[in-house]
Amino acid sequence: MFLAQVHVTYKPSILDPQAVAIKNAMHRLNFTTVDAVTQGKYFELTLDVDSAEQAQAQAEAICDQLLANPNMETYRYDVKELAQS
Amino acid sequence: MFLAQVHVTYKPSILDPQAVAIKNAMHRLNFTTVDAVTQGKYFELTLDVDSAEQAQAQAEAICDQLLANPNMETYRYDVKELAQS
Amino acid sequence: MQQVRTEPTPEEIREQKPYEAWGLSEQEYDYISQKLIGRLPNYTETGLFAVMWSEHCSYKNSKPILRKFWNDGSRVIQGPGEGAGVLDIGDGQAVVFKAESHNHPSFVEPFEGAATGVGGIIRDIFSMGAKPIASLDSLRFGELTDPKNQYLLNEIVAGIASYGNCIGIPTVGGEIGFDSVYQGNPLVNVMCVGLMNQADLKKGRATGTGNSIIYVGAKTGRDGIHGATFASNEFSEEKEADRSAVQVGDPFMEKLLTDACLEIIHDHADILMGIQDMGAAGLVSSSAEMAAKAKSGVTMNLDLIPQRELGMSAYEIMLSESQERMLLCVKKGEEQTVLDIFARYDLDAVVVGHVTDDRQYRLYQHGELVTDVPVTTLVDDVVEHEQPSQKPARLDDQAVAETPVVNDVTDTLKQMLAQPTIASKKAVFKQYDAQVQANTVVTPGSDAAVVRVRHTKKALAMTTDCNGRYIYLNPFDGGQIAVSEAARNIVASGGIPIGITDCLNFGSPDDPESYWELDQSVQGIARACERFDTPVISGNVSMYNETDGQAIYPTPMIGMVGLIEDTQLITTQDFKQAGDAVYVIGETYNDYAGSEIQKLNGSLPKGTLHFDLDTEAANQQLIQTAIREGLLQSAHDLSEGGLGVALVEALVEHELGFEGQTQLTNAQLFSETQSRFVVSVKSQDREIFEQLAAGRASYLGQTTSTDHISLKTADGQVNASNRDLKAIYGGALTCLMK
Amino acid sequence: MMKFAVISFPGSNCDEDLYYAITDALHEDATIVPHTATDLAGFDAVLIPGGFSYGDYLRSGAIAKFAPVMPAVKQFAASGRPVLGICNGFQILTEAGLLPGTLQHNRDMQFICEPEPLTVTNHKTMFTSQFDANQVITLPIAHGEGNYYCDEQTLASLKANHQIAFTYRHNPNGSVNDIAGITNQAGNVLGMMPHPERAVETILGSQDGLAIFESLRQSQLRTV
Ligand SMILES: Nc1ncnc2c1ncn2[C@@H]1O[C@H](COP(=O)(O)OP(=O)(O)O)[C@@H](O)[C@H]1O
Ligand SMILES: [Mg+2]
Repeated sequence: MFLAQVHVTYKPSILDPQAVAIKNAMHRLNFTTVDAVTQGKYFELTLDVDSAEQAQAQAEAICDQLLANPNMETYRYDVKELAQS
Repeated sequence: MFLAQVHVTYKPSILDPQAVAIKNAMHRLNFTTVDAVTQGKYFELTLDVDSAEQAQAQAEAICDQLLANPNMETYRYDVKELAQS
Repeated sequence: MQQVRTEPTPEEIREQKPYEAWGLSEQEYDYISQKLIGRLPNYTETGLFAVMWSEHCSYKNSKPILRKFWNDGSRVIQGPGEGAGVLDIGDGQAVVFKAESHNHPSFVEPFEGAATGVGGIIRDIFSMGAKPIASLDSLRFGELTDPKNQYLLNEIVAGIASYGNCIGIPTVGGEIGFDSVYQGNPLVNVMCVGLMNQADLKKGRATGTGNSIIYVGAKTGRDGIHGATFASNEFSEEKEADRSAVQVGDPFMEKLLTDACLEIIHDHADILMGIQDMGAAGLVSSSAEMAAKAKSGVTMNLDLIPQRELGMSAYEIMLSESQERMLLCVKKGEEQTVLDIFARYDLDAVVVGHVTDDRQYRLYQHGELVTDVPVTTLVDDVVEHEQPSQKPARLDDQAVAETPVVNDVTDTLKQMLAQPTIASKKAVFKQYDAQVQANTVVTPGSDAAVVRVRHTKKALAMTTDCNGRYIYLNPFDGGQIAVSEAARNIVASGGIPIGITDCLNFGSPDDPESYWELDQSVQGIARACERFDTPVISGNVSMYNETDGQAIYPTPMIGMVGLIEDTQLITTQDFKQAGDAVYVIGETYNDYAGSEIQKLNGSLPKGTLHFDLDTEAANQQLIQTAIREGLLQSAHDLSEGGLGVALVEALVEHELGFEGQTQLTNAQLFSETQSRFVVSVKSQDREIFEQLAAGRASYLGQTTSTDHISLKTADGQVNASNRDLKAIYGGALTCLMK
Repeated sequence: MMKFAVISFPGSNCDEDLYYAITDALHEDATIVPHTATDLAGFDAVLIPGGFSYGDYLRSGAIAKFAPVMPAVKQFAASGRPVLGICNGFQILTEAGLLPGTLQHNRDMQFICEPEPLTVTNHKTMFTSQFDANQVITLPIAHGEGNYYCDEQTLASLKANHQIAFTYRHNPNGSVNDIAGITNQAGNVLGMMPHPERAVETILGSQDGLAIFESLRQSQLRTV
């Protein structure tokens, strides 16, 4: 079993209304030290494969096809083996 | 400047219909090796504070008050100093 | 089979009394063990009794009072007792509706609490065989000056929107009020309306020995365990930490469930013996009630129940309030037909048990019999409590409310329009998809919402109403007024009121004064319902609306449906064009008790209410006749804020002005005398209208094509620009929500 | 009779509304086609309805683009026949790559349901021929993610090719260039956030939407 930890975030060029709203809310709550906010999605996928290479390949394909929208998002992922239970 | 990287995820006992739907979609796409999916939110906060301790304290307070819903979510964060630019 | 966790033995339960924390009294426990089952119940059984005997499931405190409701009437196909009530609307069709409260969950977790409230009431509607066609939401909050209340309002509205919009049922109306008594105990009442062919009517029955019990929908998790008893207990700040009741709604799953269940109901009525949603107290209440109503027994194997978490005990599985689940009773041998349909919708459905003929309720888990009690002991044998009842001292001598001093009437009008209870609720309802299904003729913003019945001439009008300030002053008259105001909204929209549902939001029944208020308002509601021929066909009781011993105003929300026989009769509240004559129907007196102007002046509700059901009926009759004769360009009932506010509400929709004069004083523009309307009539129809009105209408003035609103009173003059008033009325709530 | 396919995904909720707009108001033939269909032969136009396909979980339209029916929709579009995506249908078409750009959360992060005045920016498409140049019409909107985004290059080409069909008069959601609806380069695929199917009868407040379906019918008459 492998665990893929995936982060999907907006490309820097994209204005993300949700991040803007969150930053405004922080300032309203007097967290004025917050200079910038980006937000994205985080996924953990448990993959039933035999090798780290296979896990990498699966994660890459899943991100490409489903988890990220290439028009506006980028992704990164880390793969690690899970201890047998 | 410090960077706080925040992950907010559902508590294990909470039903996450989105994650269920995403997992089903993966299976339909023939990514049948996917055994489990969890999803959450990921934030990067740039904090204009002087020390790692302050950054920690800010991140903690922001998570508590705004980013996570204590009824259903837990959070974790890492703080690191940003290189001067 | 070994039990993973060691549960207390029956003897330990008797000694340690854990059931008391679940809301079951020692007396009830003793009665159950000694009189009903003749032995000590085990842990699972004790849990089932606690939840089934809670007020939320059994109505043990409120039943003696609820019997005073009137639910006859020629249209009633199904009265209270099933998922929802059903009324005949002709052509073999029926309207189905019910309201439900989700007050406590929405306070703990506002977004999900409100969302799952919407989801729950929808299941009640489609489980009867009806397609849900509209929902309405009635909300109460503490004052918006407190950021906590802004947060609750924003989250609750977003939760309602997210569920209703996603599932594709238009949210067409509702109401929102603000008062400090709801601080710490907001009210979230949701009403759903469905439409069906009478032939499709289904009930929650587990009939026919050997027939199968099928579970479908979301997997069962530990969420919401003791939600029902939780709703039956008072709230205290310390207990805020107790959050086991949080459930997450999945409107996507519910949409699939709705469509799949309706398909089975339409196409396979012959093999579907009964269907019921899993609401409060989930699996136990749905299965036990289905068996009780059919006078049969039921046996289920809990190992077959789809479970989301590992190691759930029988107690947890049975009491879970996971959302989006239904229970069906299907003819033996025909299960596959039903399972195949659910599979096509990607829904998990499982045969989990069967109907028996011995009226026992039996549950097996890991090969052991974990529950074995007569069905009746869970459902029918609950001991009712007629609570002591006492008139509150505050009502002993009520003086007439003082007449407010209004020097600058224009200024006072502007202040009134900016009150959040009065201001336009557009900031809220524009977040709701009000038009999906493409049948909404009158969207939120007029008196009642109107949804046409496609392929017929008919339409349905619907509204929710209640003024807790009035009920607080006089629950009997206040109850009559709540029904009358709802009826006024229906009538002003061109409809005939045909029935109501209700959510009775009250304080603790253990408090004799609260109990008296409940009793009185139910009697007031019943009296008015009988007069308007609007039977009470469904409803919901929410007691224990108290925070740290402080009760809300008694707030029996009335949800009313009206039938519009021809869409041509549909009428809205806004004045249509310049040059129309404007009349007020009904007399205006000095009625300031419980009024908004009294509140504006910083006073708690004070004084005596005046209400006359005959006048109400006569004025409504006049509106109905005038609409049928085609005489009214618009009709709007007068409610909070009186004539001054109603006049502005009729003007702001279009760019119109007004020029008029009245004998009333400045203060009387804000009097809340009941049974009144403001209507507009084309100038050529004035004479015939005045004849028809026979003294019930007084001429107020006429609409103009300017932006200027001018109304001379006995002691002053309203002088304002429509644009300004519109900005105040339209913008106030948006400002307060930020 | 002209035959319209209305594609129904799990979670679509305007499929019936579209069906009735075609059958009751336009008086043409419509069929609700399930997401599992793989063949759209025999249809003259494909309509992709609003709603929340697959709950709109992950991103709106992100899961629907993989539905079994989508290859047939792509083929249908490639053959030059008309495909109209409304609201969630628009989101699905962008996710599926049949239209450029993306629909983001509304600027104010709230769902908005209200009648919205629009300008018909291009009245020479097969969807808009019954309108006048720059005609102002009113259609209801009802969406939480209708904020159209594309990069500058894409915007420039949308403009150059006259692919912008409708623009908002008072931009409600933050869309780039006030865009409410666009076509593909070939002009046979239209995606729009406003709901024409909710504006096909006077009793529902407006008939402006009917002209879009009427335009489709006219274009069909011309091609036979
Ligand atoms: N929570 C809400 N949801 C939807 N519509 C609402 C809500 N609150 C108010 N409205 C709408 O705003 C209009 C005015 O409401 P209200 O002042 O309560 O009317 P009335 O006094 O005539 O009963 C109505 O059309 C009502 O349906
Ligand atoms: Mg009204």
